[in-house]
Amino acid sequence: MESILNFISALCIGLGVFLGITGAVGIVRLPNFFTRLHAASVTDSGCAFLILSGLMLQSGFSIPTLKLLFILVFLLITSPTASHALAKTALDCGAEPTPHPYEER
Amino acid sequence: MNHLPAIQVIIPLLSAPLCLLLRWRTGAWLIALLATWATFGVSLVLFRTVMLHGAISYDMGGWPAPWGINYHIDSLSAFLVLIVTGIGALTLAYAYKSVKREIRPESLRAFYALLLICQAGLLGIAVTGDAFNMYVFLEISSLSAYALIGLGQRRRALRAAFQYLVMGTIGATFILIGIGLLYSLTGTLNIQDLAARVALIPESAYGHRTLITAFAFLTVGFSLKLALFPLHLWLPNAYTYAPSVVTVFLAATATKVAVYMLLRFSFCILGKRFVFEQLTLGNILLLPSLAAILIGSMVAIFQYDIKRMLAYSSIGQIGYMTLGISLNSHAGLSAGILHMFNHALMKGALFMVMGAVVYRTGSVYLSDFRGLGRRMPWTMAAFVLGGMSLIGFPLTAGFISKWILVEATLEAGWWPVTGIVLLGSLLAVIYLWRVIETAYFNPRHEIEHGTEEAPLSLLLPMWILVGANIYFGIDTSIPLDMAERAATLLISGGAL
Amino acid sequence: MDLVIDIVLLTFLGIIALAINRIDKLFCVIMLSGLYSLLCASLFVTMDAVDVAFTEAAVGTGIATVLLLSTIGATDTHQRSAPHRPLLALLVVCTTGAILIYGTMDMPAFGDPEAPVHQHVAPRYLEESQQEVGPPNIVTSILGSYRGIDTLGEVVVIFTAGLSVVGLIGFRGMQKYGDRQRAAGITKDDMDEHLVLRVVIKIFIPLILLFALYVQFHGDYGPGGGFQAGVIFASGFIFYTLMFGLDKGMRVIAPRVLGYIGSLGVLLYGGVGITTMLLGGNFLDYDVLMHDPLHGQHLGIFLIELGIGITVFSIMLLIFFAFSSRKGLRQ
Amino acid sequence: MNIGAHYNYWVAIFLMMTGFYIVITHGNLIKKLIGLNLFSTSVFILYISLGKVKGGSAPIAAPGIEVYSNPLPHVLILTAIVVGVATIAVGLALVLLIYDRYGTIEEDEIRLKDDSL
Repeated sequence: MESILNFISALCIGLGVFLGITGAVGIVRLPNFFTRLHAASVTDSGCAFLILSGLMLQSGFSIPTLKLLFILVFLLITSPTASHALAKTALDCGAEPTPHPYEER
Repeated sequence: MNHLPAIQVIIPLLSAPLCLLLRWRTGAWLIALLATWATFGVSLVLFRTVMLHGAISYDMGGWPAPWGINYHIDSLSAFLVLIVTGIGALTLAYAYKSVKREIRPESLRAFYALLLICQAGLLGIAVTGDAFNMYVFLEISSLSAYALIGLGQRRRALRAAFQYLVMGTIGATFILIGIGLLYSLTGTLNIQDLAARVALIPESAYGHRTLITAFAFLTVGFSLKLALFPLHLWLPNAYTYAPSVVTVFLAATATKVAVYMLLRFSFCILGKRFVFEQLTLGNILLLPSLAAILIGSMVAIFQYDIKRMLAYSSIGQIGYMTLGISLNSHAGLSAGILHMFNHALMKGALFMVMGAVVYRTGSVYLSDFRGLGRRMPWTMAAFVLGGMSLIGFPLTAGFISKWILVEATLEAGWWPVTGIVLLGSLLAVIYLWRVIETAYFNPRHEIEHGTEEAPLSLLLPMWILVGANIYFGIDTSIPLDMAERAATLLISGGAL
Repeated sequence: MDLVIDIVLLTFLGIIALAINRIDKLFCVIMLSGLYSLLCASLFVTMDAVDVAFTEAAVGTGIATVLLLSTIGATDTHQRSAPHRPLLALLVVCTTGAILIYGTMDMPAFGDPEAPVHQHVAPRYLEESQQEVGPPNIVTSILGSYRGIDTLGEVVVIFTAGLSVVGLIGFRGMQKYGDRQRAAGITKDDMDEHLVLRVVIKIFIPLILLFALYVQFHGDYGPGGGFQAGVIFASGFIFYTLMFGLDKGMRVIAPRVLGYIGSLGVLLYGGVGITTMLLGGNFLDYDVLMHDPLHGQHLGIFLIELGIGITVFSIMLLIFFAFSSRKGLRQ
Repeated sequence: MNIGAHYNYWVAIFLMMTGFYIVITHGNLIKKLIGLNLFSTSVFILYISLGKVKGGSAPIAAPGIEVYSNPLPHVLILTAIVVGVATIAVGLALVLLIYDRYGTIEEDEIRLKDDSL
């Protein structure tokens, strides 16, 4: 039981870290604002979710788990909201999402 | 009344929020006035107690010294507290009309509150016995000083305040680093405890290099705060563009408090032997001091804004104080400490004159002084007497400290230094003479200002200070005795 | 493991510091400086300074960034000048750095339990504070009781900052803000369209305020205390103001009222000290507040933490109001 | 004298000096303030490093914990952080007013405008 839990939690954390790194690479590599935002926001939410779940599995039924849960809920709501606000503001300021971003370059 | 050391700081500190609670603007001034006079009264009692019974110690929060913070008032602190509260009380009495003219009405309450906080900060530095607490109070006084300078009318005041903020914060951070290094060596922050533990660190042993570095950072930090010559850049602008009342208060107190911190750290913590014999602080301070005396006074000659002229003269006068310290003798130290007191008296009086002239004519360019000798006779007479004290004319306070300083340099056998001290006085004659000549012997300004004598509320505090200049030039016993006691205390490492 | 985290964080800090030096878009610089504070906070956690980390995160990343952003919003977003005399400055800086490194040579090794710092004063705090003062969070005991006057100084510093900002910028700009908006034909704020944001913020504001209260009253037992709580409480109102506009924000709490509340906080702190003096103890000696010294200490720390919280909250919010009312003053 | 024992201090010193360099060289007032912030924040790292005890835990008393880090530097730095943010706030207020009266926040341009009067 213990080892299964450990395995799942390691898997979660590993996946989360992978997502985080992917997001970072995406921010650097992708061509324009909206694609970058996409890379950042999607991976960010997933990364936070997976890492926090992994940590919760590690800490068992205790106060820290509850706190982690709070953080998770908080992040799951705020992170997409922030991305939404960013995208909307960018749109309002005149940045156009183009269908073929690579051709702009 | 064994709570006096705490009350000393608490009165101005807690009167400041009271100023803000009132909606009545004159009330803010009244509160500030009452608070400063109350602290002045307290400081007189403290001064007497210290004179009669020796140093007072007060444990904040009832915790014994190295664990809690204690307030420690010895003869040096008591002397400084007396200077700060005395000048503060007179400044507030002087402030009402001048401030009403120079500060926007909606900022009045904040102005008085800031002035009180600044005073509280300076008092806190003087009485605290804890190195870090000193840093906190230093920041309280500096922060309020930045804002007070920024409240000046002209836009250059903002620039001056910002410049002061940047340089002051760098200085304070240096001091913070120095305190941190001392703490890392000793594990304590209490000044007396620090002294005892620093003394245990032998030369060329574990910790010695850190100690030297701490000393270097503290010295640079304090020099920035006291505007020692190459680090003085913030001072002329700050004093010139600040509101008159602020200039009076800061010029007469803030740099003195910085000198006090330098004295306290180099004598009472690091110890005279370490600082002077191994690190030769005397030689390190000597050159900047002499340069300050010469260059400060010379630059003053070429200023047309008289407030700026006096600011440069302040840089020169600070040079006298640090020169006294660098002589590393009892006489030199007494001269330096006495000059702190005398300089507060004379610069306070002179800047009050500036405030009165600004009150009547709106600015203090040299050309504004034409014919003022006749139109504002009392104000200009105060200027002449204050100026005589600044030059070091016999029968004025300035004479006494210069005389002792000259004696001390002769005692040390430094003839060229004596020459420079006298040359500094000569330069002071020149720059002050320009103003006096314009005021008394130049024809009236073509455009008649309709200027008349300054109101009594400005004249009275001004003349009290001028009177003090003359009184302490004739009867020197009290300040001289105090300065000598303080010097003895410092040389013995603050153990008395 | 600690070592690896430490080195990674320090490397990041170095990179960010260099980047701040290089970049001339002020917005980026501000974001980086916020990030710098956040990383510092993480570093503080690895070095066991949880209270400091909390404060640094709330202040450096939160308040300082908000203030900096509202300043560039009202001024200029680009640095236009090249560095002055970089070589001379480099010389000064290198000399200073070299002296400091020379100074560290004789310092005890990092983490050495035998260092003098851990020998002299600190052991009493660690061993006795439970019996003498009470709270399990030793930082709170020292802050509130052993070094209470330092903390009074800290509150006064914040109060001074508020006074300075109000004295310099003044309330005038704030009261005219609404008129200016109407004159410019802006009847609704730009933020009106951000429906999603509004909904989310509305859900979160009560939670933020609740969290602030938790931090305030739980400071004895865990990291936190009046200062952090005040900042978080203020940030709840700052959120509201950012979302619904300055006018509405100031209708919730008027700047003048904030000034009064801030003063009252300082007076509460000082009042506790004066009460202890009247009851026969030294200034801020809470032992005399109640019959049992421990209870007295508890009450004293509770009250002064409340004073800190109140002052910090109101002054932070006041400074924020003053800054954001400058926006668009010149247009 | 080994490197591992002091690297924390040295990195802190490097950061301090970077901040110091930014304050001295940059003419933009906001950048100057950020540099100042960097400078003081790095001093905080130095202080907190002093308080760390190897194997210690946060100074919150709990059963079963033997070694605590030194809480005193934490208290000092709490105060210093507050001082730092207060300084930044006052500095920024001055910057806002300078922009109001001069129309710029670059030191050179401000000096030019003052000298041209």
